[in-house]
Amino acid sequence: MSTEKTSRLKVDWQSIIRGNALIPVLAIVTSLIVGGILVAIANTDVQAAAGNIFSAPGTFFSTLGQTVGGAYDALFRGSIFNYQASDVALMFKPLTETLAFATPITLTGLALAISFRSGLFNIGGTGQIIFGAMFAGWVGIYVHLPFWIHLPLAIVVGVIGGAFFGALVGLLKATTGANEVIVTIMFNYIAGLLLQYLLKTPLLQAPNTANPISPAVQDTAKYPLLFGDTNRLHWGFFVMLAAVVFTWWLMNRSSIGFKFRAIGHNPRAARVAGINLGLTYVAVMAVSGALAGLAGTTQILGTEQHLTIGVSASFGIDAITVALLGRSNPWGVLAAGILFGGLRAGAVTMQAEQAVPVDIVTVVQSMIVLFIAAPPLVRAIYRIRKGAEVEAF
Amino acid sequence: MRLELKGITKRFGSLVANDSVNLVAEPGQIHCLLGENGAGKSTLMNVLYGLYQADAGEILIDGRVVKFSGPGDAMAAGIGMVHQHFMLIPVFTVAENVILGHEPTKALGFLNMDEARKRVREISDRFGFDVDPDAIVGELPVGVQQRVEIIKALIGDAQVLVFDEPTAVLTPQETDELMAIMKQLRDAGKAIVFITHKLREVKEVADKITVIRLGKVVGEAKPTSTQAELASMMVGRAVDLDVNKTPAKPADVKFSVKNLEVFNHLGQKVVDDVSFDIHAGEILVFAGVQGNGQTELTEAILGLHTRVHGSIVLDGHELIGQSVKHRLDWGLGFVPEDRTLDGLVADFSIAENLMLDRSDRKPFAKGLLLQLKYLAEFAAEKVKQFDIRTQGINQRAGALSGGNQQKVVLARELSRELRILVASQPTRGLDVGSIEFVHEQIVATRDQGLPVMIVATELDEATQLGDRIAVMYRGKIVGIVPADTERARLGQMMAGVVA
Amino acid sequence: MKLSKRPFVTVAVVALLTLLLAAVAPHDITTINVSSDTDFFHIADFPVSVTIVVWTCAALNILLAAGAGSFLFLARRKVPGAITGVAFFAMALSALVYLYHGNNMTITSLLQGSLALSVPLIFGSMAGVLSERVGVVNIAIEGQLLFGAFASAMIASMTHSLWAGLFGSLVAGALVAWILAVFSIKYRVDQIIVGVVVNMLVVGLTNFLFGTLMGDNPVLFNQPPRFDKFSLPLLGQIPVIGPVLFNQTPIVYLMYLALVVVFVALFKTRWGLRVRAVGEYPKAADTVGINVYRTRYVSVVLGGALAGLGGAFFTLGQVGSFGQGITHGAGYIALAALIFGRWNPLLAACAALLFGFAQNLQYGLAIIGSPLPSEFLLMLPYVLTVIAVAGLVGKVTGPAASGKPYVKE
Amino acid sequence: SASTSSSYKACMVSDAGGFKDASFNEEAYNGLQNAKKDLGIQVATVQSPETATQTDYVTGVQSMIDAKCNLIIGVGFNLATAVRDAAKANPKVDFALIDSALSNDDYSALSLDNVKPIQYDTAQAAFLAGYLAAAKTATGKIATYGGMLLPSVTIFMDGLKQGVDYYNKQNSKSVVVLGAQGTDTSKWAATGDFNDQSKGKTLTEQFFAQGADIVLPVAGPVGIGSGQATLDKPGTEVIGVDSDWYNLPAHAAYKANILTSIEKKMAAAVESVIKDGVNGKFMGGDVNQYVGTLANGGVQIADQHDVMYPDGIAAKLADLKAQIIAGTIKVTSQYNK
Ligand SMILES: Nc1ncnc2c1ncn2[C@@H]1O[C@H](COP(=O)(O)OP(=O)(O)OP(=O)(O)O)[C@@H](O)[C@H]1O
Ligand SMILES: Nc1ncnc2c1ncn2[C@@H]1O[C@H](COP(=O)(O)OP(=O)(O)OP(=O)(O)O)[C@@H](O)[C@H]1O
Ligand SMILES: [Mg+2]
Ligand SMILES: [Mg+2]
Repeated sequence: MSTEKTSRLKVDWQSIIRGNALIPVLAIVTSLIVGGILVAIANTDVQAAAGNIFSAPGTFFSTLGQTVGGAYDALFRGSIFNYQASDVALMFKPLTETLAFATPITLTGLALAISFRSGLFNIGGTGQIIFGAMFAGWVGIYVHLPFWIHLPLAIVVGVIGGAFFGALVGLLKATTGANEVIVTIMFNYIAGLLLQYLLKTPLLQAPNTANPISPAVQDTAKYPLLFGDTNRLHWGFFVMLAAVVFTWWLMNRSSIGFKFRAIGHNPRAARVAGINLGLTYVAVMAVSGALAGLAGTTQILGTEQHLTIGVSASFGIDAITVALLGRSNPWGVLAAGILFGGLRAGAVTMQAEQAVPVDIVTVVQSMIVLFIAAPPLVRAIYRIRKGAEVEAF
Repeated sequence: MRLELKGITKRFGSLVANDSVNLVAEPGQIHCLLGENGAGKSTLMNVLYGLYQADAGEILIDGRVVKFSGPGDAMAAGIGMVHQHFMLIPVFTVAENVILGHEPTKALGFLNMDEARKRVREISDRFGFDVDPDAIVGELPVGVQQRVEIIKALIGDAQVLVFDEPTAVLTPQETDELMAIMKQLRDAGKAIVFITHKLREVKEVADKITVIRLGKVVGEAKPTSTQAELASMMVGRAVDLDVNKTPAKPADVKFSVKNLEVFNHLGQKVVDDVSFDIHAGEILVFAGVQGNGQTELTEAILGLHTRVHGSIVLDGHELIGQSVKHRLDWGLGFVPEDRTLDGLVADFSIAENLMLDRSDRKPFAKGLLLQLKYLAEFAAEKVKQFDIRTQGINQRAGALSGGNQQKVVLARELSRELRILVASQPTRGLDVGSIEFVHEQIVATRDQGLPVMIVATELDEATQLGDRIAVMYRGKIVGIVPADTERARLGQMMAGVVA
Repeated sequence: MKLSKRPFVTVAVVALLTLLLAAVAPHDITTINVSSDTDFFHIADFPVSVTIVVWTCAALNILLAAGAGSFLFLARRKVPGAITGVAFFAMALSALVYLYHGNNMTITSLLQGSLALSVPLIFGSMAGVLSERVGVVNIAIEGQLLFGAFASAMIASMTHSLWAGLFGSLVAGALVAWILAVFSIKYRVDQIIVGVVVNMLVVGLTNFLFGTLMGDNPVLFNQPPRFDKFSLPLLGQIPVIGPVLFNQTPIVYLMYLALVVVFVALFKTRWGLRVRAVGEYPKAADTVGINVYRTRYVSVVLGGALAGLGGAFFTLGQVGSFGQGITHGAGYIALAALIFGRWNPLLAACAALLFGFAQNLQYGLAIIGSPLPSEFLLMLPYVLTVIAVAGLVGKVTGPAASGKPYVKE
Repeated sequence: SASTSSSYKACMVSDAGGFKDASFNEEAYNGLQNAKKDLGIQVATVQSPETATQTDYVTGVQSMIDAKCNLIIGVGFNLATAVRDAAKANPKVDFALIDSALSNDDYSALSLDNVKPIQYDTAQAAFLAGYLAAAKTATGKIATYGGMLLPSVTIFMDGLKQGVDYYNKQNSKSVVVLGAQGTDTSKWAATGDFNDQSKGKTLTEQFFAQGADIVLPVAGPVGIGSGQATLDKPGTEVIGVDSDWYNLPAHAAYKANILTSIEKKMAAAVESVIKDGVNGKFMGGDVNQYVGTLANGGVQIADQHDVMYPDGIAAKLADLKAQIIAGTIKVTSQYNK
């Protein structure tokens, strides 16, 4: 009887090892190890200790351990749980920071995921975030309304802004056949420059300053904070969660999403089945742009509050990896978005406390994606025998 | 050169595509390989050609065991293959396609295209192929593309030639020409393996016949066996090779095309002043060599072309100027010529493909919400009704065999409220069993009192299935004649001789 | 035959625009300067009347439109491409003369700058051509350029040898391409994801090394020498063209060479035929015994090496040091040029030149006093690209198998 | 006070360009490093990501508070809001803000006792550089451009123009400034970013082709492109910004062509505010804001190095400087409208 039990346990363990659950974990661990090497290289103490590695190997290894361990301790405390904090609220604050960063990244990731699944390679997240933020920002700054109208209106206008800019790409593709990759790349530059210009005109620029920055969004148009003034996590987080569910519903349960996927997989068959390609292209890009615009609103009405040139951050590009890492599946995108949010949040603490260069996070981030995307490589590194057939994506 | 396959077994996952298959190809002999769709014929040939590695068994050439780790080895050993799906690069010229892999070069790896052209012409002339080495392959009719494939197979001086369903895409004339070429090659001492579903061809050229079913050799047949014998051996049951239908009872004209002109994207007029009527309860078959405007005619009826003049009236309703969606909703049933490209979304499940054209309509959707439960029931019913051989309604459509893919398309189109059925080459590439089924469905549709329009390149199919036959040549209708018109006369009409 | 009206409509629109320009152009003089200091023949600056030029061009374009119309409607023949070309040229000329009215239009420097701005784009687009022609989408051009720029600066700085630096850039670009190749060919990861991620990786790595290594010791790691320009005998003395094309650094001469070699290799050699076959229909190539994987690796990595050279142009060719994010999106523009140029190295180079010209023209206008805020001028190249892609190019299809991993059973 | 200074922690958050930008951020960073060396204090830094948002600045500053810094220095106007909010929430921590004053959400002036704004009236030094360049140019044309046309950028260009105008008036000459024509700063010349040095070079070459022989690039590392351009065209010169380029390795290749540099002595100001902090003498608030001028030495033009100046110009520049300090010559900028 007991043998039966152990063998069952063994089987479970085997399936965990061979299965796919372990791959992301190992991918992250491997990337952190490589990141650790870079951390060590960059650290002057380690460099000094390395000089004496033969005379004092112990010192070298303890310095190494302290440096790398310290860095990742800081990453953990900066992104998940700060056990050194003085009270419980502060302990959980890093997690809220992570989720705050994850909000726009995930939303943009969803936007791109929808377009990828519909066969359109939208690289225009940056421009669409900017449009969403500009539109929502303008309403948030200049229109005076009570909270319960003002915030929804600003959000809706932002979403419309993003949708408009996205739909424009779809329209160009539908009418002229213009390649959406080129058009979205160019539109990113154009949107950035347009914002830069508007931030110098009275339309957006704050009075009394010569800098390219807008007035603050009024309180009535802000996403309310979730945990009081000291935390930046706001209601946009729940909007994001709702968007995840919406995207899942749209793509898997609605007839619109069905058409989107149909043109993504086989536009010719879709056309024969009576689906209007041009219209669907416009619709895909509009929905995609709308979600990126929503990301823009969580920026401007949530964390940013002032419109500046940098409002879109690197989310437009990060979102490409997030969308693909999440296999364009809404839940996967959410997971990837939180991962990226965590790395971005933790990076600051690593830098502030351990003088770890911020760019290491970029390196770790990209390696995680590469490893997760190539399970056979991870298996090869750890000499895991191949289990269930895994689809490369 | 004598080629022997011994005990070849090939598995795809749990599926055994070939199960200890033995086969011999003798020089100076045409060996026909018969079998249903998915029987494992192509798989066996791919093992022979080094594209797949067998899980068990060996290949012998003139009694010596050989190992092919890739097609390069097979070619070097003197094996040439004409693949079921063309292995041609559409944007390359004929000469470029033919020399690919063993290119004649000048110094520094520069291509010697003169030499390449010369080689193409040599073979082309030897067998009377009439192929221009500088033509772009993608712009050639499929029949000519087929010849390019053959030249490719011959260029390495191959002694064993494998033809995997070469006639599936050919017109009757082209088929006859190909048969002649195969005989010529046999007489030149080559060993030929010929795969086809068309029993008439088997009987015409075969020296030896092997039948496989579900991956196993079920036996050999003599060239003298009747078509019915061969068919039942293939399918494992008796098959009715003739189309069973009662005489048509044509009623009122339900579908009427007047002075239709269609221009393609290059601005060429591909359908030229075409007018015809179809009555309710009648099958009108469009015969003719492929590329004479039939495809474009059906596409224009569906609404895929933008530059169309004239009138298409279905049940009193003008279709010109309407969207595809509108026409489908009005009751146009459409089976496209190329089911993998136009008929199905390969990555969608069978169920999803069954609602492709009605995903936003009741009962498949309520508002925007898809009714997946209903879809599941609907799909299960259609799978049963149309005898779609599948592991389940959620299987990828792309994983189905060709016959079953065609059944999915038919099931989808026939389960709508129809006013007409338009089907382009509905049995192309299908085995006899599937053909029988598809024909039954088409006749049943007619017998419900619908007009039916079929495009067929097989004369047999045209005469058996049609109540009347329209022949197209260079975009025009040469004539519309009764179905019992002589083959010879139809053949003349297809060559443009006005009735 | 029904003829396409597109060329006629295009020419008619161009003619209208030219007429519009003529109507608003002031009575002024534009001084055209075609000489530079290195010229062998010195051609004096010559003033032209804006009015005369714009009205001549307008008249010419109206004639051309009429010509195109008569081809289409009277002769019922296809409108020759030359008509469209000349019409565009005339419009561009009148636009230039108009924009520069009252100023000196220094053609040579305008073109020189355009070329300089295009060089990395051209290298990048060649990398894209080699990669996509063999069936691997190359979003990683940016990373290849950036790493090439970084490695060339660092290696040239440490060895004090320009050629060592150049070689380093070659290896660096190839290395980045190799990562792209391994992940997309061997591990069959989505090629676009690898491209984007590889770019991220290179940005992270170079920023990291720039902040630590180079930043801490710039003298050792980031003070490479810089290539001097030298004029090719005879060729360099041709007016206008000479100083623009043939008074350049060796990297630019390498680019000319690479362009010719890539073009010829791709379309005239056995290797090129196989590369294109693999990019169009890998299975067909496989069935004639071509090693699909090896062909893909080689072509992608070679392309990467070329992009690396393009990166070296930033550092060893232009500014003599590496800076954080120095390529600033050039890889993405190169990608656009490649699509614009329909996966043909020469056409892609033309597209890159057009982009470089738009960018440099924008600088030229800012210098003589722009009528527009700088942001709108800076938009010019991007807007022009969208117009060109939407209006002129339309739907283009790349190599059929591009982006699809090949699975051998 | 050795024991107190070793427990004193001074911290710095950069703007997007990063601490190794051979320009603005690097100059401030050097001040922090000097303070560490000279005073034995602890330091910590956060380099904002290249694509920084307001959120990144806020988290950057917050992480410094979490790291228990005594003094936090924000580099650049982009950090103004982050510093303001952090200062309000943490009255016990001292802040310094470079290149910007504080303001409320409606941009009315704000003064906080624990924030010391450090600003520079760079126009004054740029005026001198403009005068010098106007005197030096052989072609009668000087050029200038920005990376982006931000106020902290255009103030250099504007000062240069005023110096040239003054020269023209004094000597009835007509030296022109290319790239900054008219009063609408938004129409001046810009490369569009602070990264692509190659663009700086190309733009400069066009300026030279239009006849300019001296160029002032206000574009961070992009200015290196201008310096390199002077190497290809004999007789051309470049004017450095932020620090004396002559002494920076990044500009070594063309140091013989550096006419002068418009210096913003941020390193000194940073070190001095840290020193005050260590000694318990930190004074925040608007009244104690520091505006670097010619008078207090916060801005200046670099000493003459390799380039020959026209006769008597050194004396003239000294005279002009005295006049600006005395107020007899008025250089306008946002600091004295
Ligand atoms: N690469 C593959 N992976 C998995 N299964 C495969 C693969 N290739 C073929 N099969 C399966 O193996 C079986 C035999 O296929 P094969 O192509 O040999 O049939 P065939 O006899 O040539 O049929 P047809 O007449 O339709 O061409 C089919 O069930 C098919 O689905
Ligand atoms: N058209 C359909 N008919 C029947 N079942 C379906 C259909 N579409 C999805 N399902 C089933 O619904 C369940 C939920 O699908 P789910 O939301 O997981 O799709 P998904 O995995 O996100 O989609 P995809 O794989 O396309 O990304 C699955 O078990 C799936 O098989
Ligand atoms: Mg699924
Ligand atoms: Mg087959």
